[in-house]
Amino acid sequence: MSSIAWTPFWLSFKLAFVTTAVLFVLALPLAWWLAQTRTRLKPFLEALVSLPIVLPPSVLGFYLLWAFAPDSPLGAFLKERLGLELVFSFPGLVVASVIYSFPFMLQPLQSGFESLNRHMLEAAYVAGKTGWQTLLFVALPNIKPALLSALIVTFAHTVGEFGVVLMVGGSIPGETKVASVAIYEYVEIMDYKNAHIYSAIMVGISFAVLTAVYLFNRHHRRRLGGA
Amino acid sequence: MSSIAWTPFWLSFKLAFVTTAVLFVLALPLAWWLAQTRTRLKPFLEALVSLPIVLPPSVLGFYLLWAFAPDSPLGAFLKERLGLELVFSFPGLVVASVIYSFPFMLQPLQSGFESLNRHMLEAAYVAGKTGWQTLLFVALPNIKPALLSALIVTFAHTVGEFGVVLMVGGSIPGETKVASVAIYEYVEIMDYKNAHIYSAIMVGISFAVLTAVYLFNRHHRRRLGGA
Amino acid sequence: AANVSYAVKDLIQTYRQKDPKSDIRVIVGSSGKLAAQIRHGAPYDLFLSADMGYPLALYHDKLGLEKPKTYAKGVLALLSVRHKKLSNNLHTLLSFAIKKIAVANPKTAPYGKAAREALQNAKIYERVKPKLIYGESVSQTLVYTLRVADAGLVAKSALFSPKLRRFREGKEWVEVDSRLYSPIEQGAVLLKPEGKDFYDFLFSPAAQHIFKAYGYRQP
Amino acid sequence: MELSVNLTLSAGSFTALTGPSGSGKSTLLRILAGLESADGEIKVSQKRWLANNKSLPPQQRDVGLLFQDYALFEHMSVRQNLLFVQKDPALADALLESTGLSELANRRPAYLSGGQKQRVALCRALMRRPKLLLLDEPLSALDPAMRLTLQHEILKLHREFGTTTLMVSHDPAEIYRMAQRVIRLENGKITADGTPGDVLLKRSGSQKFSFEGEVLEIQKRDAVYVAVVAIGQQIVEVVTDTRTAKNLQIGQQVTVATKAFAPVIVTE
Amino acid sequence: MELSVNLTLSAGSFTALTGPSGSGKSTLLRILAGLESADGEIKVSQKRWLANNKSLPPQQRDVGLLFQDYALFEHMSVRQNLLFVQKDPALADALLESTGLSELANRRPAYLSGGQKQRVALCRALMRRPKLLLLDEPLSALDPAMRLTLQHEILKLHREFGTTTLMVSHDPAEIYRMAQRVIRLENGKITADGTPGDVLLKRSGSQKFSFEGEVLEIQKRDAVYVAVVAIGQQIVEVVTDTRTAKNLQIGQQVTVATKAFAPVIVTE
Ligand SMILES: Nc1ncnc2c1ncn2[C@@H]1O[C@H](COP(=O)(O)OP(=O)(O)OP(=O)(O)O)[C@@H](O)[C@H]1O
Ligand SMILES: Nc1ncnc2c1ncn2[C@@H]1O[C@H](COP(=O)(O)OP(=O)(O)OP(=O)(O)O)[C@@H](O)[C@H]1O
Ligand SMILES: [Mg+2]
Ligand SMILES: [Mg+2]
Repeated sequence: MSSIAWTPFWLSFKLAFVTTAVLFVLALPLAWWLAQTRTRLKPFLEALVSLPIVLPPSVLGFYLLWAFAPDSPLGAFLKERLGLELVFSFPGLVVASVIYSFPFMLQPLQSGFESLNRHMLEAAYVAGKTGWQTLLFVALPNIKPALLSALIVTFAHTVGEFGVVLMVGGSIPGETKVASVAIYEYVEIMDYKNAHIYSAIMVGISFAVLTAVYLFNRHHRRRLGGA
Repeated sequence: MSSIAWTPFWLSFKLAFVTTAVLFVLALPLAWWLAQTRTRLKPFLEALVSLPIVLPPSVLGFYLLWAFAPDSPLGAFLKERLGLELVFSFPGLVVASVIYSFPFMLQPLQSGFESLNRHMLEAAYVAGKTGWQTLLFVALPNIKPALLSALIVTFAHTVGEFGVVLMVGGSIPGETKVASVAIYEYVEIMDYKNAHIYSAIMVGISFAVLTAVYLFNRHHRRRLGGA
Repeated sequence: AANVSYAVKDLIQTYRQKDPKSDIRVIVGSSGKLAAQIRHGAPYDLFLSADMGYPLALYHDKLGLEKPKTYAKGVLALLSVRHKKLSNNLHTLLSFAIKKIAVANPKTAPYGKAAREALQNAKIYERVKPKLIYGESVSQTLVYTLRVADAGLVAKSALFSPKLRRFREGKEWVEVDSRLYSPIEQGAVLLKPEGKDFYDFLFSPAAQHIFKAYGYRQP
Repeated sequence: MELSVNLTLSAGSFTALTGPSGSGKSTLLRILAGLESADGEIKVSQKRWLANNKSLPPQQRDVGLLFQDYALFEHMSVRQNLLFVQKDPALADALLESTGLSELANRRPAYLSGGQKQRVALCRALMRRPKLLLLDEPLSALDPAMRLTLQHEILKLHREFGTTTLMVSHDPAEIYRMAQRVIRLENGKITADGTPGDVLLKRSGSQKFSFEGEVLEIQKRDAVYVAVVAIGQQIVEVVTDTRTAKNLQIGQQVTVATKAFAPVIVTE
Repeated sequence: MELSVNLTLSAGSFTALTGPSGSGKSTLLRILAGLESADGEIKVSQKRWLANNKSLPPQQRDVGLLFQDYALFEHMSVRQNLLFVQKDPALADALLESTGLSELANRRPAYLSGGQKQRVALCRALMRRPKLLLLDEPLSALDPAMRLTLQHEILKLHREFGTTTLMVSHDPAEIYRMAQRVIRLENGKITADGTPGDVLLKRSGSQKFSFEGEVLEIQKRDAVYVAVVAIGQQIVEVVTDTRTAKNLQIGQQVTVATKAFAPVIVTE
């Protein structure tokens, strides 16, 4: 057995962390808006934002690859205007993961916002707070269970995902070869011993991270004397 | 182009439907219990139930195959005692999907239950209702946004998943070859035209199903004069 | 192609002795996925496929620098870890004791196509068809063969991987009669000039010796 | 704060619970309903509801509880809220009728006014014809007329169901009217326990007819001064002489009395 | 039901809003705060808050609103609830002090009693020193003593801040004590509008000192009968002759009056 390469794990958790952070920033305003809007288009929009997960990950990855490729209009635009190359690069993984995991972040936040006590939000408006202030300082802290669930599912799912990531990222060591891809490859070449070791490490770290988050949350809730 | 085979779609939606139903029944009591328990083990349990999604699907599938194989203790037990064979069969797909999608059903339900008004539940207890009655007739109808999100994410995710399904099911036409596997194969053999067609159908049907659910929900909410 | 990944390890070691400064990275994956990536600008120098189809398609799309060449010929093997009375005769597969037979997916994997052809030419395809279960790749087919199927038609090269070396020819596995299927020509196509050295090395006697040791036939 | 209460309620009695905000009234009710854990013992007609840390679950206690914050079932209509407690449409309709909610029977709680919600909560607490009825400020959000009507209604049902009732209220007249017994809770301890007469009635020496009141206003009318005094929820005018008027201040607590003759009751 | 109101409040005035449950009081307050859409016009010191379906958002209206159901920020401590509205620790502490909440400043709303929550909501509504203060039954969950204290407190701050106040209340004495003007809303329409004296005071003909009351109890003591009568929140005993006593029934509405002589005020 060769010694364990830690880079894939580092990459996995970096990817999961960045994806979760980016998704949070993107999904938050949309979830807030969807929870409050009265537009007739709402059911269609809601269905639309759930779609990224009905395609098999590698097929979605295939379409993303196609869209991001330097010879596609989008890819060309990104490359020329922003200097961004999204295929076979870490930023590309982030973008792909963000697209794929979007519903996992959006849905819990939206349903959390939808079940908030409306008078509490109104109290913030009456106190002169803008929509943004109300969102950040009143709505968000009051949907903590939903927020936690959104963050954790997104994080865990990004750690585990490999279909999209493998397609768009191409398993480049140190750049896009995340742990899930590494494990997949060990299974593919039937190096089961390493597959077991890497899987165990992956599950172990994830368990530790998740437990830490839940413990912190519990502790924090206690300290504040919350419900 | 050959004419379109509809069986994979039928299988996909059957699988998604059965998985969602089974998961709902399994996750509901656990979510309810987790939302209310005061055990110190809670953070560990919560982390534990999130784990099925941190392993790459095909790797999870690999381990499930291992566990379900007829010569493994579990597989032997299932076969001899219950006459169940879980590899290369539709029931096996269901079991695999259930394990993999568990957190997607559990998390929203749990966070929904956690943010319920406790006095409302107490009112049901005082009215003589058992925990089950309270769960079904008071708690559940009052977390409708979370419930909807749980059902939809689970359903959509099962439609799209193929890593676990491919490993455990083995792509047997009419039995375990679901649409996501079919699309994956078209991409593999570079039959992009069919891949596009099947993807479009998949996305189309899913969009229709999801929109219908959201529209029904909206309509239903209106009719009841709900919030 | 995933099936060459075992041999590739040895190939690189040998190549390194020749050129110690070289830094070769291997990316394993199904041919279809890799081909799609190459089409969209994957930074790969060299593509080793399990058949000629993918390399040729890439070459026709002006992605290859030269016409693809066959670096090795794959061999189909019949493996059974439970049912140990095998003969070169595929008719063993008709035995009642064999309930499930793992093969690679004929649509996506060259070894699957070869397996089907062999069964057809042995005139037993229609009879064993209900027993067939399809793996999506070499390794998945092997996993099926090892765990849940009673027999499997797999890539011989995989049986030389560390994990499977313990299985012996004639005992757990036999070669399938090569006349029953058309040759599995595994093609390589050069994508970038940087891969030229290693590409040439593939066809050197040293490399061919390694391929042979992994059960491949000379092109 | 520690809640420490030793209390026996006789079966079928109507007891009022009063006391300052935060003194533990709601908590006491919640303990009786089995919603809050406590040390000690609760015994109801020979049956132990609480003893040695063993607590009978709320489901088996046969209580009706009106929560101070109503806690209505949000997804059910008003009528469904009642029927969920007990499938007794006749009783539900009768209760809705007598609380003036018949027209709102199909509305959901989110679309009700505060007082309407409170009335629904009252009806719901009564649906089970409970052995023990616990009402936490059941009428506080209602106008005086509705309040009076419902006081009668509650008393009627209390008798009809033969229930033992414990009601939190801040209104002395309401307590006098309804309860046979008042308990005042302060800082978790009982500081007064007796008939409403004993606990609430102010007997000011020999004066037969006198009230505590507060001066709201002093007006000069022609030659005399008129003091407007608030006595409970009533406002009265009292003619007063200049010297007294000069000494009065707005907001001052005063006693209004008739000295020489007894007051009379005039029925309409 | 249609809410149709035409109303001018003068700057700095204190107006009470009363009327039966469900008559539209809370809705009117919510419209004024900009939380409910409405047709028509609202003009506040030359500024249009509502006109031609254009509505100034609540944020820009400078109002303080005490919600009937409190609507506290659940994740913040009592003190944070106040400071979130306005970073003014001095005012927050003063308000908490005068409402008796200082000790609870670091608790979260879920751990407060009903009356404590109501007081927090009151403090929060005052934090912005608003131009328009809207109080929806601000004292309904409080005991009489606390109620009285806070009535004074509210009045004091009303003057100090120079705010225009509109308060929903069901308590006539409270209204008289606090408001210069009362508006009675019934079924969405104004049915009475005037000074508390005009709207609430009962002047019964020539009788100088008379109350509406309800007979609670008739006791025989020695040779006389004593009627216990509830007058508002006060309970009094009236000695009565046998003939009158025989005709009285429990629950009967009666007028209690002194015929011959005027009542006098006795200050302690
Ligand atoms: N969930 C809780 N956890 C901890 N303390 C609480 C909780 N609820 C109430 N308290 C505190 O316990 C004390 C008693 O509260 P309780 O609700 O019984 O008062 P109350 O007499 O009903 O008052 P009110 O008339 O204001 O409703 C109060 O000081 C309150 O702050
Ligand atoms: N969100 C709502 N949607 C529709 N109707 C409502 C809504 N809220 C209240 N109503 C109805 O509007 C009418 C006026 O309600 P409002 O809350 O203004 O009454 P209120 O005068 O404040 O009564 P209360 O004294 O009981 O609080 C009531 O009949 C009520 O049922
Ligand atoms: Mg209380
Ligand atoms: Mg109201």
